[in-house]
Amino acid sequence: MTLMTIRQSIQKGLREALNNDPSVFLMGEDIGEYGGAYAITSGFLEEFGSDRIKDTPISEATFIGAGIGAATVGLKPIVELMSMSFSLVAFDQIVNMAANLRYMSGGQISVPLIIRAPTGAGMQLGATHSQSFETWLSEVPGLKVITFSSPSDALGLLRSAVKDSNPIIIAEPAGLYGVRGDVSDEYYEIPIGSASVVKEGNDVTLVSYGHGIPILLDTREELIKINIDAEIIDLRTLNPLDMVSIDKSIKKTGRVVLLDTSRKLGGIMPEIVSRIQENSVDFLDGPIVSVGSENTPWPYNKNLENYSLPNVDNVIESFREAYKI
Amino acid sequence: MTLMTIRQSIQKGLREALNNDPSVFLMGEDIGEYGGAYAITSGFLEEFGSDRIKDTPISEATFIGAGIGAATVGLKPIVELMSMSFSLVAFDQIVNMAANLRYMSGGQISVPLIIRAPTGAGMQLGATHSQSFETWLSEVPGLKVITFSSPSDALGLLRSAVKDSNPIIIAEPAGLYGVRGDVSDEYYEIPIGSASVVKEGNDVTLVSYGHGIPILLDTREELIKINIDAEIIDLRTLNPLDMVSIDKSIKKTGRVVLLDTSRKLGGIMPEIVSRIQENSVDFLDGPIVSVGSENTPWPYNKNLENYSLPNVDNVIESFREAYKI
Amino acid sequence: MDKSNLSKKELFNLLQKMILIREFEESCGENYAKGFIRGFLHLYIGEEAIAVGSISALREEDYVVTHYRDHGHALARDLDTNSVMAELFGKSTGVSKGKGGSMHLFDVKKHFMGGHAIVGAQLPLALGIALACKYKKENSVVLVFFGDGAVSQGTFHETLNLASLWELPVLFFLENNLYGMGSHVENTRAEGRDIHSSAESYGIHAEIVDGMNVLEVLDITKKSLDSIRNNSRPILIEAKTFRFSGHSMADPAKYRSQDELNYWLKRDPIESFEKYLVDENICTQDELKKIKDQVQDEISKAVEYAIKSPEPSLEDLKKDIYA
Amino acid sequence: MDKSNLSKKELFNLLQKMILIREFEESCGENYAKGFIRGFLHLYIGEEAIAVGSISALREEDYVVTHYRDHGHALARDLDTNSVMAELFGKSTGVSKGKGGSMHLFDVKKHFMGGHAIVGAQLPLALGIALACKYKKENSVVLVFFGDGAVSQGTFHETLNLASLWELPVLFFLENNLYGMGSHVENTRAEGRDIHSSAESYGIHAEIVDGMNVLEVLDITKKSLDSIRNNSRPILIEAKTFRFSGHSMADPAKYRSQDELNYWLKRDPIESFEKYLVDENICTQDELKKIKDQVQDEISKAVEYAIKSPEPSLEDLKKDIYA
Ligand SMILES: Cc1ncc(C[n+]2csc(CCOP(=O)(O)OP(=O)(O)O)c2C)c(N)n1
Ligand SMILES: Cc1ncc(C[n+]2csc(CCOP(=O)(O)OP(=O)(O)O)c2C)c(N)n1
Ligand SMILES: [Mg+2]
Ligand SMILES: [Mg+2]
Repeated sequence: MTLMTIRQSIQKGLREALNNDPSVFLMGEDIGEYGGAYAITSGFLEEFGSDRIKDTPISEATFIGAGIGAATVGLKPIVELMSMSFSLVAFDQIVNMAANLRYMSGGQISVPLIIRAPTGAGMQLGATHSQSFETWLSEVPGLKVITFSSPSDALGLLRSAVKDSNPIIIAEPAGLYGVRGDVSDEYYEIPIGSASVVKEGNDVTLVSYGHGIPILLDTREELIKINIDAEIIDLRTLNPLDMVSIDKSIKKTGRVVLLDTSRKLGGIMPEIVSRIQENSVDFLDGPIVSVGSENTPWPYNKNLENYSLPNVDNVIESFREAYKI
Repeated sequence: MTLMTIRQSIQKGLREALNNDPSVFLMGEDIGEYGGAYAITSGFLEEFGSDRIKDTPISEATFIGAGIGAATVGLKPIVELMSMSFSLVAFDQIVNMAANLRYMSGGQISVPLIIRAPTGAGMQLGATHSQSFETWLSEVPGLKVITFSSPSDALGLLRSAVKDSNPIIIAEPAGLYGVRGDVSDEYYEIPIGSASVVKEGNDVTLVSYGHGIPILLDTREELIKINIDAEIIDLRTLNPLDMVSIDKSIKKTGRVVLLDTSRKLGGIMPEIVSRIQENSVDFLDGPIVSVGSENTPWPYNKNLENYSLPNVDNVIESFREAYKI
Repeated sequence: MDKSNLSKKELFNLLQKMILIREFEESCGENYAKGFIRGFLHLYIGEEAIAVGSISALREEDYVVTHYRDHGHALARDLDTNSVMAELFGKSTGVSKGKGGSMHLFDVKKHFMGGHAIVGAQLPLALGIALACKYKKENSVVLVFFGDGAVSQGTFHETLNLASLWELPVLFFLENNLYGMGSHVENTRAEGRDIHSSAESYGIHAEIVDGMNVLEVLDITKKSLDSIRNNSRPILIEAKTFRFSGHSMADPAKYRSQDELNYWLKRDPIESFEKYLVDENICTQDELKKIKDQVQDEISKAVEYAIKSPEPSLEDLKKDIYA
Repeated sequence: MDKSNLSKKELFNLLQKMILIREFEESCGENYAKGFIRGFLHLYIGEEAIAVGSISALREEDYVVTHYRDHGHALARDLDTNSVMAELFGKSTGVSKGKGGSMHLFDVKKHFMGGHAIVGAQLPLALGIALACKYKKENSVVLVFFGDGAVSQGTFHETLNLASLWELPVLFFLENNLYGMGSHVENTRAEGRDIHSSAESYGIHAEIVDGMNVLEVLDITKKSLDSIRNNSRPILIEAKTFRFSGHSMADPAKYRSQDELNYWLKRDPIESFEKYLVDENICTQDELKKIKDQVQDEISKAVEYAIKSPEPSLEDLKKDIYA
């Protein structure tokens, strides 16, 4: 075991991929000399050279499209977007090209492309810079979308993504790059499409991902004080969703709270509500509780941003109200 | 009353707007000499001149951005996109600019812009040309999204949109342009945000919009044969959703089926499921039934496309299964 | 015209392919009218010399990327005529298993990387393939086709800049047929109908070529490919051409005059090439007729093949989404 | 330098504004360190001559549109110093009520149309405002600022094409400070550091100007505005400049050399203008000091104002979404 930050575990995974597979290369704005806007690729240019660590101009549509093209002929590009918010500029390439090429070609084409991007609000970056478009991308057939809340998961999922032959979006919670945790020194992978039970419990199932997990961990501590033993599920993959893990937990606890730190409206949670409602509603002792950010653009002001973001109190309140506890 | 097609009622609304308000102008690819890809603006160039019927190059990001800019200083641009599928090229302008400008400026800016685009699958246009991105746009605070299934609604909603000071997306069901219906000769408007009860009934609430409405009308006929009297709700506005009308109907019928001709995963319906589940689940005698297209890219082949699209049988089957009827 | 030391066989091949495309497109038109082909259908009639002249100059290891008006490029790249026709009929034997349709033809084995229907979206893809070729130190070139309308898209600018900056082996082939749907290029481009000069502002060498002259297209393409292989720098070729039919089957093309059409019809790339071959005594009328008969036979068989081919099975709907 | 028949008052105004911006930015840096200002903060230090020289040439009815590095443009456009500072502090008295922050400054009454944080996204917006001016037959010009990095975006291409094609009154002002974040323009642009020539490929006349010389900027801007008003054709001005600090507060700017920085520091637009004014006997050291004192006083008051201003109320979160 080695204690490291999520940033370090991503670096470890990227280094590994670059060292093991000559078809892997990195591409993105300022990932070379500058070392990446969030310093993920700091030192990589010196280590791997400019063919494999490719700085790009501010042309997201085209360098993502180029990543797609390179992937169709056997390379494994790992493209960094400075922010998930900027993905919109390249949405046509991601949604119409990366996701559709295999289908439109009758299965001839694979697009083993990874797009990594920091995501999420909470840093006072305002409306244009705080958005979480991974929720939209999670609805696109042909794409897979992964995310994480611990260094160990980050590395294990990245390893699986590198081996996968499909276009994969990695939504990296920007506020968690500094989170520390133990990472096994033995090689392991975490399969895409598998949620994890972060904490076991019997009384209520708390579901979230990314930035939501630290909130749920705190929530669990609070709930213990009122003798509620919460189970926490980290989705880790937004597409395909691991409904099996959720349904299993619900069958045990009979109660469920979904937490999304991105906007409640239009996030991934309504889909999960819809599926729980189809699969396991009979096991529930009350409504499916869903907590998310307010349905507004993201404000710059800290108080307003905090007020929009869900916190422990919001989760507990919604839970108690719904289940009359 | 005048019998006309949806195409004609849109034309009537656009003509009216151009005649009544000098700040209205139309902009889009081939809307002038060519008359529009779906012939909506046929003859408009001759009638209103090239300042008000502005042909554009294939630069969606920029001419939509230009529409936004013109709107911020008091004009009322009505921009035509040839297809909702092409909106992705301009997604940054629509989502980050049109929707956010008012908020980011602390309420100083209004963006009274209309973007009209034909939408939906069913014409064998394949994966890149059959998508329904209005469902994503419906989740963006700052935007309003409307749609329709009759000439009368099309005109009434368009009139409201022209008077509204917000950016509005009109998702025009491409397969319904030829649908005929009576349109009042008296002036009327249909408020944005109001669903309509297309048919009254007591036994089940059928909810859809756009291309789904003709399917529900047929479904209703079939259900009558088994003595089920269905109420049909046409959402007409995807944002803001008229949950009041839905809840009211559910309280009456105790059963609900949601139908979306776009993909079930990630459409507007999961959001509605989630809200019904919060508001009126206690009034339901069974699960919330949701029917939509398959979660695949759109195929060219007709059989496959038809197989993906929901039809009367799918709706009835899902309903009967869920409610054991 | 200058036959550039081509053998009779090579010259015949060029002619045969152009006629194949012409007859194929005419058959498509008929089968669209009959309802066998559906969706959007864009014919290549009038532009045959471009696809044939340029793609004939490629090596097997080179790549072709194109837009939705792609039948000509597909046939010039030797995609199986039967399978292309079957694709348009939506059959499981189609090059894209009936899932792509006219606008989305693919044959990866032949390095034919689509058929792309979002205007301008194919340019970044081509760039990426070229990047891969250079990365893998292959000596392949990517030939990418696009129209005058696509020049207005941001991806044109971004891609040309990157291709030049990164010195990638891309041959940008601009099919300037003067119209993007109903819009004349002079109404969509500030600098009017001559587009090649844009390339120079990216440090990309550009050539202008008569798109109705297959030998000229072949010649300039060959030289350009040589240059790209030697210098690893992109080149842009602008071909002046015209589509003889409407933008798609839905378009009666009322926005252009009969005079303009006539001007171009007189320059029909097939007729003029036939005349040249006959005038130069390379080809007899008999031989011409034989080629046409052969091609017509090939097309009839392709239509028959397409009609007889099975529809995809319904389970195919959910296949080919993930690798 | 050439004072171009400016009155002493006008010259003082230019100087005063440049110093105001400089001091404002330095104060921002301090208040960021103190945690009063958060989010991304991009300083304009070193580039003051551009905002002041160009915006001073505008009329009230003209419009300004800019990017996220927008404090200088805002102050040059006479936005209230207190309200701009309060915005950065996220206060309800800020120009955007604390909702926009540093990157999203707006003052519609002053025709200051933002503050846009997606690189290149402001260009179409500016185009649209210009379209409206022409449509309404107003004689206003839209002055839009963007960086060398933004030139790589597709919107640059699309917007220049349309501005020229539609003959719109846009003055494109390129602040070429040689870097977009850590990327030197020669690593992002095929044709290297001189960008103005791109404009010509759209039929747009371009000017190059020394961005460190406020009088030159003013002069060229005035001439360009006259030309635009008379001919309704866009113009592009490329100013050569340099930002003295990092891209944002997070950037130690290790990608550039001390030598390069020193080269530009020697051309400090404020110092050189002060020297000119003193050398030409237009201004005494005492007068200089007085301006600085006044400005420092204004800035201190602005900081005080910002600190004392109330936070937005929590209900404000849900306001200003719909009109
Ligand atoms: C982004 C986008 N916008 C619009 C369209 C609709 N459309 C398809 S082809 C076309 C015209 C393209 O013209 P050009 O590039 O000149 O090619 P040509 O058809 O003349 O071969 C248009 C507007 C599209 N497919 N994609
Ligand atoms: C679409 C998009 N991509 C990337 C960014 C991140 N980013 C912000 S500023 C910047 C550099 C812009 O450089 P330039 O245009 O030269 O302006 P300067 O900062 O030098 O004034 C980048 C990459 C962004 N805001 N938007
Ligand atoms: Mg064309
Ligand atoms: Mg710069």
